Amino acid sequence: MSSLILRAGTRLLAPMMLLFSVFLLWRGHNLPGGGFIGGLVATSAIALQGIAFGPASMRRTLVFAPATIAGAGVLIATFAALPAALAGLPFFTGLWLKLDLGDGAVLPLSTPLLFDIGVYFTVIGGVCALIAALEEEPALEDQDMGG
Amino acid sequence: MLTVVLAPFVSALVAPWLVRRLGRWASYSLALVPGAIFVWAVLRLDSFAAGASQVIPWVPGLDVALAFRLDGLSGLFVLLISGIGTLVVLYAGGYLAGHAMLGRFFVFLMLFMGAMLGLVLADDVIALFVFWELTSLASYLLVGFQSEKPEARRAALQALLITGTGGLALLAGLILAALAGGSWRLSDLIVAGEAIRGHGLYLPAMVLIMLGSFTKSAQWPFHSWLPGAMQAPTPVSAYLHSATMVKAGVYLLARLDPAFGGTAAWTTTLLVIGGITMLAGLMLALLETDLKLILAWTTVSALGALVFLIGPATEEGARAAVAFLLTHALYKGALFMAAGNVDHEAGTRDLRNLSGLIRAMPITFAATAVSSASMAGIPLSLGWVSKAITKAAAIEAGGFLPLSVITFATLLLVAIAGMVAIEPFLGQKSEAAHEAHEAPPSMLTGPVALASLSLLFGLFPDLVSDAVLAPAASAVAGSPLAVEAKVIKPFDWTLGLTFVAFAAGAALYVLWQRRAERWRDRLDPVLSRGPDAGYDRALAGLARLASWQTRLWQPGLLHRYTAATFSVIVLVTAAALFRGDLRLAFPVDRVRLIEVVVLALTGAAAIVAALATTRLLAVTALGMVGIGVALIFMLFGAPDLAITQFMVETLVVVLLALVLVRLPGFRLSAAADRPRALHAAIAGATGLLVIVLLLGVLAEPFDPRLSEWFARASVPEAFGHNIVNVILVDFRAIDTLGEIIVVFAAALAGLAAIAARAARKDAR
Amino acid sequence: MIGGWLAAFVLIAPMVSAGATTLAHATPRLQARLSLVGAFVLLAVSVALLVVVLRDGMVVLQSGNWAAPFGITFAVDNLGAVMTVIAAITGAACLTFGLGETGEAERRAWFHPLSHVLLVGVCGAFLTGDLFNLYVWFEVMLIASFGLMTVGGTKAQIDGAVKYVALNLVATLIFLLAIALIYGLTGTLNFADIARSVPAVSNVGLLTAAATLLMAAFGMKAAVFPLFFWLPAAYHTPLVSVSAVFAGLLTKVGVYALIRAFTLLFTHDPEWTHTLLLWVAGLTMVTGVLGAAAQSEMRRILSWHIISQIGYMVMGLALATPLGLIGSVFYLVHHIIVKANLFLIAGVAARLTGSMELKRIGGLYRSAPWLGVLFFIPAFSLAGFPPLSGFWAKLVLVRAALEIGSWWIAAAALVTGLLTIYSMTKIWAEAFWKPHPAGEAAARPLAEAPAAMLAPIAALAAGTVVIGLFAQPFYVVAEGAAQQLLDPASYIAAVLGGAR
Amino acid sequence: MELPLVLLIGLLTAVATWLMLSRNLIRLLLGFAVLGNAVNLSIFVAGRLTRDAPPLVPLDAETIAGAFANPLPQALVLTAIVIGFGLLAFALVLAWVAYERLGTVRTDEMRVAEPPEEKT
Repeated sequence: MSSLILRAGTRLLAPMMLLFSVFLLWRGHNLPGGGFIGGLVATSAIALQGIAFGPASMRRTLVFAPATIAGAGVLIATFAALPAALAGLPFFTGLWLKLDLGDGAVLPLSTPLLFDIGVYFTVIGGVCALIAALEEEPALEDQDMGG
Repeated sequence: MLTVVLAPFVSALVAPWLVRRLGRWASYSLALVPGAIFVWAVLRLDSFAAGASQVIPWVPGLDVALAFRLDGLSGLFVLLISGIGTLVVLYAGGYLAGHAMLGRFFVFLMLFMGAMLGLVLADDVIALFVFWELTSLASYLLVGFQSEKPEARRAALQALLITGTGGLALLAGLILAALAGGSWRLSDLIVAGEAIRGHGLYLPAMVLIMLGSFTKSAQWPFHSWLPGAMQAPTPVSAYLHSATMVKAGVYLLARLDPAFGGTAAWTTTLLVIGGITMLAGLMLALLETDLKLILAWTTVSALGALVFLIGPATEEGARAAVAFLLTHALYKGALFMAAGNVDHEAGTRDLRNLSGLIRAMPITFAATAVSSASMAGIPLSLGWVSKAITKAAAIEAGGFLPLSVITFATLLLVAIAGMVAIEPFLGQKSEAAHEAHEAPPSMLTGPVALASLSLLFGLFPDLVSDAVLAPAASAVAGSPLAVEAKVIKPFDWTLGLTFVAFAAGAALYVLWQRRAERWRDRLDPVLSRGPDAGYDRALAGLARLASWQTRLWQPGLLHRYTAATFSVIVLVTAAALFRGDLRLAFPVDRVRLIEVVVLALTGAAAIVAALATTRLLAVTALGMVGIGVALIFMLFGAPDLAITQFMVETLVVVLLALVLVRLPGFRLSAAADRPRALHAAIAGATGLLVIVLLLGVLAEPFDPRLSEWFARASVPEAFGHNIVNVILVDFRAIDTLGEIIVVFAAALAGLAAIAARAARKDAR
Repeated sequence: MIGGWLAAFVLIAPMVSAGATTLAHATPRLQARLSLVGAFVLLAVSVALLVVVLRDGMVVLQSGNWAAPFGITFAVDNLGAVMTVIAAITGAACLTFGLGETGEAERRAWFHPLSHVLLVGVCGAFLTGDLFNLYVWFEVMLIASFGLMTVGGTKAQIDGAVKYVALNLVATLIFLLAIALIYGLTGTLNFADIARSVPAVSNVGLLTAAATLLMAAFGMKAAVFPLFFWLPAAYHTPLVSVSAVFAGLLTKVGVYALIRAFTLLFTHDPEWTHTLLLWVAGLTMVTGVLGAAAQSEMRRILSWHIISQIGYMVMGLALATPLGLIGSVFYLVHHIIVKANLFLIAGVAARLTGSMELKRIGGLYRSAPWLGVLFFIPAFSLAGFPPLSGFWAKLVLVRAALEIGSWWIAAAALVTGLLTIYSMTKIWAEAFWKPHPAGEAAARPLAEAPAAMLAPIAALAAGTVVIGLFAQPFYVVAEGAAQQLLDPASYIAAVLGGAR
Repeated sequence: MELPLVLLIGLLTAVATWLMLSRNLIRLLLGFAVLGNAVNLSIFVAGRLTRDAPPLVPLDAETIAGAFANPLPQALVLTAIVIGFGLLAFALVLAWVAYERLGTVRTDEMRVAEPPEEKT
């Protein structure tokens, strides 16, 4: 599983895929993409990393424990639903803050975006948790099978 | 009245504490409760005839109230329950002195007492049922009190199941009666008798209520639990199985007599069942050697007699029933307690080992003798008085047959009275008699008091006839009655008949002492097929049926479960299609080549996946199916879906590879799947059903409201150009929230499962 | 507005608990504390929601401020609010019990977050007014239950989990297929909007087929005859606190969905749907209770009884009279409390005697009399003995059946009650009355069970007694719920009437 | 154009059912994956098919001018795909754990929770 080509390719590909995933996340509201697709792409990148360099490197890339990332993602997504309460609006009402960057360029920050970021992290954390755990667990010896 | 009913319940709660604090004095303090209730009832004797009511709302939504009514019949019962209850509590204090679980015993006993009081006082149909079931429950705990004995556990269960069966029938019957009579108050139903008897629900209600009464009052063929219940400690038998619980069924029949009585169905059923029970009980009593069992069978017989007397729904019957009710409660309570004394002090209650106890236990003997005399109806006892009333009722009911039944019963009762009163006490001292001594005062109070009353009321029947019996008989008959009870009667042929029966009974007793053993042996095979064995057979049959059907539904094989699930769902759904005209659409316009190729390849890949026998091929084929589906999404205007499907499919293949590589040496062989034709049929039918359903949907017009609104609102209101994404993160964001929780939880669940794998080291 | 946010917080509370306990999974004591606090916060919020619903009527939350039927609506009526409270009670009780039961914290680190995810799914299902959203909450609940099935890791658990997972996966896809058909026919997913569109669908057979498919999917979740296989295969295997939550809640979500679907969405062909439900109810009762009679292990007996009791709840729905629905609602409430408690008690009994297998245990009557009291209450309530909660539930249902002359279903209900007595007394006689086969010392006193295990049992038993003795307020709530269920028009008006 | 797709859905359903009736847990899970695809396609078809533009509003417009694919089923299917993936991922892990603990992936050999009754 650790061929030289794979490693070299991964070294090149994985960071690009991660960047691309962020791009997908960002543009998702207007073009195909979004938190899910971005998250899945990022997961593929990290899974690739894991296949090429082993699960330890995968965990290094993630910095935090994957389950923690997923839990944080759920919390972020949940909190995205809350600001509406301050505005006296129902649960999950989208709030938009359009930052004027000058030159007519507008940076739209919004709770739906925050929500999508939560989605992004949950997908990465959740799927990576499973893949990492599967990669790390050694297969048991056959004679032990009776249990 | 609520206080009266609640007092025993409250005292049940504090009973263990009292026992712990007061020791042997606990029974005296507890006896104060029924004692006070007895005094309360005696003070209200005057109002029995008029009746008094109290209504406390309970569940008004269901028209259920804690409605109580004290009239002649319930008053008589309250007197018996509280009076005998007082004596039994005192008696139990002596009988079970020092028992480790005396506290618990009193909990159950007081619980029962409260339930019984509630039962007879209840004027609400549902409240009556509530207390009815509580008596069953308390009796279950009391019969099984000596729970370490398997027989006690069996007897407790048998009593509960049989009375429970009747209880459920009773519930249905009472509801039907209430529906027919248009009220949930017993006092209303009694007045509405005509409406009930004319109602279409009369017969089912009657049958169900009778079923409840018969099981509770141990009528043939539901009587078998009562002798079994002799496993209970004797105070319980003296209380539940003589004077109170078993009379609940009789009480209910008597109570409803004005509403239900008077029809041929009512009279015939009660006469037949009551008559059979009465005679069978007596004959079976003769065959026993256990003192308590003899008494149990005579109780069965007495209950039969009561039902028999209620049957004709005549005034004489009502008089006779209440008179006999009182008589029986007094003598049977005393006899049970006396038998308990014998058991307690001589160490056995088997007649074959008992004789000559009179020296050691003179007071017990005296109480037994008086009570037995009352049982046999010997002059100067209360039994003599009530027998006269009974005979009058029998004559009125139709002359010869009822009269001969009663005379025959008298004959047998005389013989049984001999067995109970003479055999253990007179004659040569047996081994057990040498060891025996008289019971302590606490255990003598009960039998002596009750026996004295049998004698007192026998000599002066006026003491009870007007104050107690007349109001009670009036309540049973539904119209005011007087009760004339006389000690001395003019001599006529029926009186002669009675004396002939006495003589024959005495002769039978003498003969029987020699022959009994042989008859017992001879009849044993017949009797072992009786209702008691029937109960066992029913239970065994239930167990067989249960395990058969459980094996049928739940064989533990997953492929059976899936096959059944798919079959059922397909069949039911297909059947539902025929609820209307089915229209199908077959839209095939302008098919493009690329579409056909993608569809065909996807289908082919699916078939390969189904037939694959190696891991690699299966995984590849599955991946192909997934990619095919992604392409279909792409072809039909769903780029987001296509990308997602493609990415997910990739990750599925990664996961599959990671898992399959860990399953060494296994093949995906389909060869083991034996019933291939059946499975193919189920699979084909499922596929076909889905096709039909979808083509049906396509034949209907589509309502595009939602999609059009999304397209209109997406940019101006939600500031997003990718409508699918706007739906996901804004319009239907909660779906997405749930969905990421699924992903999150799937990861945790997977980690938990992997942890379970590590648990193997220390697993069971 | 307050009501809407309360409804939202019913979801947010367990979600935050799930996230927080995940982040704290490395510090077990903190995790347990967070988990417990979260459970009681949920309880408080759901009670507040119930109070608001009872006071002001239905709470409608148009999430994201998008008008129905375009966004996702949460529509909370009496039934939904009551169920949420009961779910929260069960959750709090079982999580407290779990503190006493779960030991090795590392290995069971995921018990707490998964339990809260389960509550998210259950509460979401009770609150939502959208068919697809209901599917999502079902899946949340399902995946959490998958994980919880395996926490602890005995062989029997893994075996049970395989069957549980496999059959529930089938149910999931059936549900999804039914949604596809209903969406294809009505073009909408909002409950109220579907209810409004159903009469306009001309192809009645197809609509009925879709409804039947939905019934099958919910029926599988509810474990009705003949789709209950997964339940007896699995429910006796996981941790006691887990199987108690499952026993209390999971099947009841299926019943809830059935009630919702066949009072609100599909009342167009009752001759088919409700007749089918009535047969299903009767057969479920009888097969379930016979299954229980064949078992000799405490949790297997109790598992089969879940099935038979589900029959009662479906019976009330099938009768479709006010009294019938009151009975169903009352039964749901009573059953969840009682059944969860019985599983917890079985767990304590097994801990004190060493096994769930009735043949191998006994002696609790002497060694732990108070456990006997605690068992007696829910056991005889389950059997419908007065004056406990189960009696009223049974009484209402039997009366409802007799009032409209459904004799055989009333008979089935009564016979089932009798057989329930039979198996409850079997447990009582074997585990309590019978001396322990390994000698008197083999049955331990109650003091040896941790207080965390006993407190929830006592609380739930007290609840059973209170519902039994003071049934009127509960009856009123159930009556209100039934009235709302039988009045789909006001539900539709409340949701689509533009309430924001 | 729907007919061929509906026929494919039927085929996928039949194949999936066949696989799910197997006694081999892995085949059962393969069946679940295929059935998931079939059901997702069903939702897609039930929202009616179109070869028109994807539901993307041009970046310089307020609404879509012409015909467009129905976005709602797409959102639903996307959700369903991810949920199905989560379930499948767990089920695969479970299959592996089951193999290691019970020594088999054949469901008819998994008889721990519901042991076959001994013939007496």
